[in-house]
Amino acid sequence: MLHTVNKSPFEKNALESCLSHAVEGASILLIEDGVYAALGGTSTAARMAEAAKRFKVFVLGPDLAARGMDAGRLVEGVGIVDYEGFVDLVAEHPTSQAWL
Amino acid sequence: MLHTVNKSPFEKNALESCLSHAVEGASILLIEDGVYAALGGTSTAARMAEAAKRFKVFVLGPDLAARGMDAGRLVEGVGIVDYEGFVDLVAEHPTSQAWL
Amino acid sequence: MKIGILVNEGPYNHQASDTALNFCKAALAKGHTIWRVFFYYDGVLNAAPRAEPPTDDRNLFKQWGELAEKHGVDLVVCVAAGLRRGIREGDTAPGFRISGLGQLIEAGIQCDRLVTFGD
Amino acid sequence: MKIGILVNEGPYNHQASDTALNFCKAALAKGHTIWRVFFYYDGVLNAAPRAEPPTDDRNLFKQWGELAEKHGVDLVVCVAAGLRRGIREGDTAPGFRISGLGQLIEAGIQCDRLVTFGD
Amino acid sequence: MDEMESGVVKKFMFVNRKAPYGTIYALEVLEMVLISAAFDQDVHLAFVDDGVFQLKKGQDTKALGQKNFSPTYRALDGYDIEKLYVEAESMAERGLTEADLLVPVEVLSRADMGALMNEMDVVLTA
Amino acid sequence: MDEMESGVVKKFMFVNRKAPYGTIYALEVLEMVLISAAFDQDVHLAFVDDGVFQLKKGQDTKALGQKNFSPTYRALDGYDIEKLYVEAESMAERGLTEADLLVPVEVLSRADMGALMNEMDVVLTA
Repeated sequence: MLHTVNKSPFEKNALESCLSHAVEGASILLIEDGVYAALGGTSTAARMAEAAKRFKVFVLGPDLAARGMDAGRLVEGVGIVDYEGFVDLVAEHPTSQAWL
Repeated sequence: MLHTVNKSPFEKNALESCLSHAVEGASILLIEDGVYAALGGTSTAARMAEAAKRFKVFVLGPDLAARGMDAGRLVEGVGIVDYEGFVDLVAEHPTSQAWL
Repeated sequence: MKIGILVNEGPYNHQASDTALNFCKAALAKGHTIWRVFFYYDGVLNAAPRAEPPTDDRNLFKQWGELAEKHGVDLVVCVAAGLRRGIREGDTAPGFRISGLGQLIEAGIQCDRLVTFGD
Repeated sequence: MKIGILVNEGPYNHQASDTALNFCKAALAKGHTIWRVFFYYDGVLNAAPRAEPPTDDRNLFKQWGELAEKHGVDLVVCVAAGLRRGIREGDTAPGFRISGLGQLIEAGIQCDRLVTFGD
Repeated sequence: MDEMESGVVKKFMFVNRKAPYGTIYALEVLEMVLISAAFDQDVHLAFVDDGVFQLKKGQDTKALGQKNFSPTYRALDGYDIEKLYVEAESMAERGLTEADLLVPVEVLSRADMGALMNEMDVVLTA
Repeated sequence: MDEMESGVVKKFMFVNRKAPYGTIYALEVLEMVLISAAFDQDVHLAFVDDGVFQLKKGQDTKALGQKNFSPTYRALDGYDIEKLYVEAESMAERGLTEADLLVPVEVLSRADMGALMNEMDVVLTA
């Protein structure tokens, strides 16, 4: 399963709900305002660092760049993909689920 | 100041942000999905019970009824108003601030 | 009391438009003046001229129009936000007019209260 | 691979429409088929026919139309959700057509993947 | 509505995570669900997070001026849509019990709900 | 835009609580703020919660296809809009420091931000 999360973890419960439902080994792609969850040094970073051990976590690079965040700030274990990588993730997983 | 909050406390940070910015003695009106914060027996009820001691807290009755909740379920100290009561609250306070 | 209203969201998808309407009706019933309702962000979609909601549901477009017709409420749609979303001068639901954001700031200055409904 | 897309929000107010467009372009560039894009909830507003976004910003309506024109992508607007919001048969931006919700379920059945973009 | 005659039967899940009335998602998801009944698919409805509030008994929208669409949940079994799953933890956090719900459902733990989601072919959320 | 000549000067505050690009609020609030400059009011901008992300340096929207509107914040003082307040706790929770911001601001504690909000005549939020 590929889960997409597009909400800031500081504003909404979408990421938390995703993390508590996703099955071990699932892939999670953070897009739009969801990319803030990938940043280190925040009040949610420890939660994401722990999640990155149980899930394959990715962040959409163009959304990260738009928000002025660079790769050096990411929590360890989070990978960066572009829109083509997003398409590949969709193709690799039989089902996608959006946490809105 | 009259603060209005229209978001579920389980979904968004609007109520929490309101409570941490409002000045002692301020009025807070819970409307739309914000009314869920007024319910007792929930994971957020203790936070609201404590808030009801520092602020004047109201809930919009029509929104409560629409969602199938009755007055008996409310946290102690929360008052119910209808749309006319909402208007009175706006008239009584020089400024309104919406937490969206 | 002179009350100004800001509506930030379109009809149906969010409750903001319903709540604003119910608030306006109650305020008018209590003898207050709704000096202006300003529609911004997706709020401009309340002025969509060709909507046809299911007959067993409320018609929010018509309810706004009635507020303008019966109570002379000034319904102002932001021109820039409207153009972005397909709501244009001369092509709105009855009762609405198009103007600039200055009309919102003016409402903030002129009204005793300004109340925001959004998402 | 045959990919279906569901767009839940209107243009500009939320990023859903932008992200869906960028995803579709990337999928087409990689040789996948975008079998259908279904517009539901406020997503129907992507088909607004009279919008005129600022000239220094992107035109999402036009970008959807180009996807239909250049790549034959089937852009389907839900009739019921559209009527609620003023988007009607015969009066949409170029490239869109109006049909029923069954077209979304059909996309779910026929496509190898269904990807949702919303708020 | 055309019935599909392809013979393909997929596991569809409609995931409800939002409260009713504050936004239209609950209502328009229901319209989706009703249409899906014509396609002979294996349809599942999940109620998690604030979605559990959709099933609260006693909704009365008269003072709001909105339509009360909650009776539709009771009509779903007439469309052979019978797989309704509600999450136990979501109910507990919101002070609800099964006695608060207007329709019979299967209550699942969060872990079981996650496992069920993972079995689906098509997941639709709003 | 007509300038108001009523002589009334009110304390206006535009409260930014949302991140940029995911929604349009940050951009359209800025359009409001620019117009307000013509009315000779006492204009305040507050950045709290995810609103602090609006001021992050180095925004680059090329790959998104959206317009990067962040330079407008730097242009505000040309409109005599100089009262920009950013909340310390909101920045800290999000791992930001003043060095991350693209424009000079006054940093306030959450308590001071609440007190400032309480002094306003008109508060506009999105």
